[in-house]
Amino acid sequence: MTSRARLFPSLRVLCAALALLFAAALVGTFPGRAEAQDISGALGQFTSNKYDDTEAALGALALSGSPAAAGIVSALADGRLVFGGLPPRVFIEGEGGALLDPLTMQPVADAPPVKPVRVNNRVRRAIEAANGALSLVSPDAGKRREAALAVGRSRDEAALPALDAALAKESDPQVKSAMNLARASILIGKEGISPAERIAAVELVGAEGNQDALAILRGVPDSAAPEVKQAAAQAIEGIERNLAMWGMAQNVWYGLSLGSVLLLAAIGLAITFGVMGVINMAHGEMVMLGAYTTFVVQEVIRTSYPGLFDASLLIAIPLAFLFTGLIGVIIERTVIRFLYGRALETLLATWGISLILQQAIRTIFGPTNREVGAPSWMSGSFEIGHLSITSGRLWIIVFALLVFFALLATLRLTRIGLEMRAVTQNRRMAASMGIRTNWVDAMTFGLGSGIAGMAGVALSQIDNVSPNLGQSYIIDSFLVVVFGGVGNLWGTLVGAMTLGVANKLLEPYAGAVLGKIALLVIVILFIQKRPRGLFALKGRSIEA
Amino acid sequence: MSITRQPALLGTSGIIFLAVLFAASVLVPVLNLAVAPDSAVHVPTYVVSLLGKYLTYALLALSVDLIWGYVGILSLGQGAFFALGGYAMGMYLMRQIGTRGVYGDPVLPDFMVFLNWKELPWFWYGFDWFPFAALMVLLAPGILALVFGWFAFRSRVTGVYLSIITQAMTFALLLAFFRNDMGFGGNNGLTDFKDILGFNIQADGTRLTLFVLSALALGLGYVLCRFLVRSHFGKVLVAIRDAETRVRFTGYRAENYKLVAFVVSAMLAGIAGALYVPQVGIINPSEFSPANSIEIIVWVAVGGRGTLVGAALGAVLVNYAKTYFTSGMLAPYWLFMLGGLFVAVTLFLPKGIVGTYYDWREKRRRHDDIPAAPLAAPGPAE
Amino acid sequence: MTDTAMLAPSTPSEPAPAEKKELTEALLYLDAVTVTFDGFRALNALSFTVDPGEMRAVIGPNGAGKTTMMDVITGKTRPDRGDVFFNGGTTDLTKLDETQIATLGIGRKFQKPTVFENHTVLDNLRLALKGQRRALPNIFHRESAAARERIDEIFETIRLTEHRERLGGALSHGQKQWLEIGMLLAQDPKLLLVDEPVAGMTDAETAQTAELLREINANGHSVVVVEHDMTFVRDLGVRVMCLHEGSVLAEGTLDQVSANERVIEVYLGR
Amino acid sequence: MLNMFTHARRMAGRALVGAAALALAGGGVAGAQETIKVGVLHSLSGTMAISETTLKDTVLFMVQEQNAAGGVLGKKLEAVVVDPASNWPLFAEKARELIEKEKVAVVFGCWTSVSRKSVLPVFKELNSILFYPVQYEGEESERNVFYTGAAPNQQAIPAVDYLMENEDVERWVLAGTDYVYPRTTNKILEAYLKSKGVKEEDIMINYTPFGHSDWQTIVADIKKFGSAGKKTAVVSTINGDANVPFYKELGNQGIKATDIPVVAFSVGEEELAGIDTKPLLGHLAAWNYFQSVDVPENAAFIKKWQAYTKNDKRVTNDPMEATVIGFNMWVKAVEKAGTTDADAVIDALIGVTVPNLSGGFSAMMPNHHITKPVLIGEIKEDGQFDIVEQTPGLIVAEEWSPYLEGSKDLIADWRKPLNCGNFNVKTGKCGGAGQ
Repeated sequence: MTSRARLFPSLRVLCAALALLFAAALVGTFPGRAEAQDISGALGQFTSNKYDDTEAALGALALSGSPAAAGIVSALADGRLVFGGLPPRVFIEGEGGALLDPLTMQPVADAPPVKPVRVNNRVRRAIEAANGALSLVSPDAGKRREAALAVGRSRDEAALPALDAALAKESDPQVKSAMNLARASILIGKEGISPAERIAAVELVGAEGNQDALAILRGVPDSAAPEVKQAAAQAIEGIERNLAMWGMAQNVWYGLSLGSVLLLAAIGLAITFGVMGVINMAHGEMVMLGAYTTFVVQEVIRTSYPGLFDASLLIAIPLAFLFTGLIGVIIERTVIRFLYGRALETLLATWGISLILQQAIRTIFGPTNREVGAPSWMSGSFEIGHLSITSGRLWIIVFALLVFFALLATLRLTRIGLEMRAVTQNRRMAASMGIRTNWVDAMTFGLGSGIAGMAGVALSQIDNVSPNLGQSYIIDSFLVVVFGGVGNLWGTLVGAMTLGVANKLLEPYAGAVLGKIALLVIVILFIQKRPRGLFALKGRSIEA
Repeated sequence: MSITRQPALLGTSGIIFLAVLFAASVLVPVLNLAVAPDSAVHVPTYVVSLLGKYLTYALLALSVDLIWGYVGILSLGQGAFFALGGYAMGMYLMRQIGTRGVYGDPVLPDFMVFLNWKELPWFWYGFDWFPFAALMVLLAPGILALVFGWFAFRSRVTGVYLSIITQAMTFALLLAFFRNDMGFGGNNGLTDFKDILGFNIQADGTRLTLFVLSALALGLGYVLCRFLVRSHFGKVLVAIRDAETRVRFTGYRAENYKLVAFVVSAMLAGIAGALYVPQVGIINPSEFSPANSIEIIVWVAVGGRGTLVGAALGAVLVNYAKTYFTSGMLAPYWLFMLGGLFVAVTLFLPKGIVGTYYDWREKRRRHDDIPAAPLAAPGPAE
Repeated sequence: MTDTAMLAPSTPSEPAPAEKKELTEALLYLDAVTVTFDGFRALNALSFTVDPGEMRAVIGPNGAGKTTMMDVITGKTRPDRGDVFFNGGTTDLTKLDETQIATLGIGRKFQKPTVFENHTVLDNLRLALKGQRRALPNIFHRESAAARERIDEIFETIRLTEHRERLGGALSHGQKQWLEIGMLLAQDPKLLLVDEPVAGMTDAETAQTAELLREINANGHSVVVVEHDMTFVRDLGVRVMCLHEGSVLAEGTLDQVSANERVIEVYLGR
Repeated sequence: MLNMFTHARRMAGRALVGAAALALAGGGVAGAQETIKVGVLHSLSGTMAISETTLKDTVLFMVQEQNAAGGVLGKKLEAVVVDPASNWPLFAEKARELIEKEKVAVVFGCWTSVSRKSVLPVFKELNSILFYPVQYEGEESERNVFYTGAAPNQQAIPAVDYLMENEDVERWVLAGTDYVYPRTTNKILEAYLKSKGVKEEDIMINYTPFGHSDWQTIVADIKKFGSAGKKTAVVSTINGDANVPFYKELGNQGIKATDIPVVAFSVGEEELAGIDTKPLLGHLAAWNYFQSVDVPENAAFIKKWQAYTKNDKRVTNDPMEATVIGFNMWVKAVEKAGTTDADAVIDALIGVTVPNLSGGFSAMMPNHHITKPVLIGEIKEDGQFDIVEQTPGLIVAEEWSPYLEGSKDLIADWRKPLNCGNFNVKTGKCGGAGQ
């Protein structure tokens, strides 16, 4: 018990609030309607701007039941609770920085210079708790449910009566079940209740089957009856077995997500290297340029059109494609085109280009990382079963596949695609058929670079945007393309996904580093078996 | 190409090369020791160790040229062999520290002490004995090359595929050596060496000796490579480079020839590494980084692939440029120059400095002759 | 290292009694050889034999499988089905690789002349000359007087004596063809497979080449020549075999074959 | 960036001469001595440029300030900048060049431990002075090196104490990049936590390679580890480049500071400038200085710094402060010694006290480390830190950690008579275990 109280310091607040709610519930009235107590004392405590006092003040507020409480708490939460003047007073910062009286919410005259009440993690938790307490009776079902869950996590017996009271009043089934669960979570650890009651609780919690449930079930006191312990043990075992399976699925998901990153990084290379045979060491820098394009776009948006921020990536994608594509065309026209048929020499030239591009970016944007924000629709995560899926990763997978199939379609269905394949298969023939091979070469290289640029937009979401960004992907990209089989897009897809999943399945056992090493060795050995990669192009052997 | 044309074991360029080496290994010590420090021709010690470093790089470049220039194997993992040789030497030097480490442990190197290692890992045994370490300098890279090459060449992995897996190899080693659990000092690598064969490693005398040894090693390495490429064996190598299938149909086991060349090259790289470490005073996993290996290729390309002398020349030139440009206010721009150099060379001097010079000489010697086909190695298309 | 291994004849799968005599006499024996590339049948149950000392011309339209046939014999391509035996059935070629087959005594000249472009003509022959093939010994290999004589002979035969110091890459197309044939001779094989030796040659050169091949054949080498040039084939005056869609369409003297209805239809044209 | 060049241009001429003097025939002595040369040995390219470039700018800034104030011993200072390009052997080479050829009186440089280890022998051999401005693993005290960054006990341990007291943390994840600093720090912390009664199973240690970018599995593991019912915190010694993806993954998987706080030792204002900090609200960092320190000295410094860099967004950070302190200490010691001669200055440096930027004073101790306050900060939306805790007094560095087997008996004291960097109090001998 004591240990748990130390665990959740903010609970002092929560309990206080709940106890009060309970009292209120008994007399059938709600604090809102109760006589608002004087909260000036609490307000005074805020002005000392010490975390302990702030927390205490929060407690007092929650207890006070004053209608102003909720407003003040939320103001504190988002840093609009300020203090200043002599003697120091507390205000709420309203729209346009106008100082409002926390009680009346009326603008105050002669506003003194103020600074916000400081908040640290502990206070933040207290705020959450207070909000939770205040919202167990909130009219909003969602809020009530949240509160119930918070109470459940806290597993504090002091909350029981209030919880029961709330349960009695609750109509919404969802919220009810949440509250029941919370109640069970508390009962499990409670001293002196009948084994039957406890077992029921154990089963209720066990049914949840997630990590939290495990934590709660492990909290069965040693004093509990053997049959209870056994029931708990069974429940725990079941959950762990279940979670283990989900864990495997989770790893596969991680693998796919890593694979999609590899795919994005490699797919541009599958064109410049796979199709054109240019050992394009500057490929990574194309990705990097794409990422910086995203940065620039976001900068412009931040400064000029803040409203568009969520669309920033969508805007960045085509721009990145065009920009890096253009760079690609320039490189092809000025350097690569003189090197066709000297594949290994393209390696040297492009390596030089990559150095130049890196240093150029370093000179323009500085050597430090640049901030690329995540639009709201890409942040956060959700659960499918016990599979937690982060939306950012999900979008990247989707994007990778979109790019892949778009590229496939371009090569298969469009005229330029046809010409590209024609040129790469038989340059002279293509030329004699009136295809402007120079133009096609430039376009192909541009396409490959452009795709790399789009990849950069996506990678800017999960990695550094720094001049070194490209370097960290170039080796993996080549491995993927070679592993999949040069000149075969499907090979690149399968290769990327295989390597990604394999890596993630190895990681839990071998650890990040050894896993990676093992994977490299596997690829090396695989190339021995199939010197032309997964999807090698067979055919009547031609003279080397 | 001169390779098939030079009648003597050493062509004129070879003789000049060795002469320059010899002159350097005599003059530098004299100018360092015998000449007053304030004199204009005095060679300060830091220049000596600088030159020594260049020479080991030159030997490394030589080893690359042997397999790239003459067999068409573009190894993007040559740095790995260099580093292995370096680590073998580094381990010897670590063991020589003895109780002079900061913890004064007679056996364990410092990094093991503060990571609470209790006893020496088995693979460190014997390295306190120089002959064993010297043997390892050859064997560690040699055996890796043997195993790797045996697999790769037997299953006919060629061209860019080979390049990529050699890169994967060195990358894997990079990751492995970064791990502190490996027992090679992790990222900090091996450093704070005290003495080698009883000589203080920081004494000018030792530095000069190491410098001269590097020069000697480079000279011998050059003669060895010359001898190899001019032998019947070497002619088969070039034949493999130009028409491997033809060679097989002529009854040669191309893979064995490649393997021998690969192993020899790896050992040369190992020796270079072993000479490099005591002169720069540190060996760390970043020597394994793929970027390093690519840079070696560039040295060779700059100097002239398939000319041996060119490789050495390129190594010295590029690294001198690096030293030069990384000082003073040019520092922020040196990457531009380095990168620009690579592009320029591939575009305008595809055969490198020496290669271009040979062509020019050829043209003057034989008007009736069309210049030899470019040394294009097999690309992914084949 | 494997040289010793390759000389040991691998036991052939026991052939049917009916064929036995033919098999044991034949220098080269192909039976029901089939090769397919992603569905396309390059060789379709191809069967024929070449006797010791025989010279055989092979004609046929493009894609008839001529080159694939050579790939199979020289171990470049493994057949999906069928037997390929050498030396009177003592050696199963499908179990060996190019190098082993070459050392057995089967030399091949490619359709596109492939000589070592960065070696002198002389070195090209030196490399091809029958003798030490192992890597390490060749580091210290010295050329014997006998070898030098043999090379001079070959130079005479292929009429390139005055070009010996030039780079292989510097030769004309026709000269390359001859150099390659010369390299075959230097290997001193039992069987020469010659793919389109006179492509891109003047009539004079063509005649000389025919002469050259007959000479080679006269010295006891079996030869299989693939060629489109009918006059050349006529000059050779040997048994002719016409391939079509991966199997033998007709076989006999040139007159017999060129009289064959199907041959005219698919190949010669009316 | 650009201003850096404009500044550098002032010394372009000499730098070129210097560079040319390297021309191998030349060898040679650098010219007149009416200036005192100050070496700057920070990577301007390669992977470490990301962190080190700022420190180069800082030294150039300090030199300018000092010259404006009349230089040292009546002579102007002259900065000599070289680029070791994040290449460790090159560090040693460049150090040698600075000392032997450029004849610099002192060198400010290095960031990574390996670069310091690489140049150590050079400084010892040529008996020159290096000021090393970055927090590091300790376990070292050299006569020629002055460590103005934090030793583990000046950063890690106070941070852990804070989490124990204020966040009631009972369960610990020690996550780090696999190199010597995290390894050592985590060893020390592990020993420390156990000494505080934390159980084995409540400590999870995890190492990742440099520039590790896929954190999905590890962050998920941390999440799982943290859901065992006890309050959990992550102590991060993850190295610069890998931090951004790490924090981004934390944000994606919705781990808030109120659930599992992360306290980092290598994430400062510079690093945060590259991250979208909204999801990081409340995560912590422990340093000896934050830009948000609210004292006039700091305000004045930031003002001048931003004016110098012509960029009013340009942040300051802890290694910068360390560089500034080191620079001022060197100046003071030179004036005290009346010469730039290495031996005199080395002796003079011990005991020198200069104001730090957090309103106090830092003193150079006999172990060549300095006294520092320890500050704990929580990340704010604006990428700055909200200082939630500051140690009342200054903390003296434990260069030899009492929590490590090998070093618990060692002390360093560079004053006479001891004059030893690894004196063993057990054996009473200098030189570690000294058999």
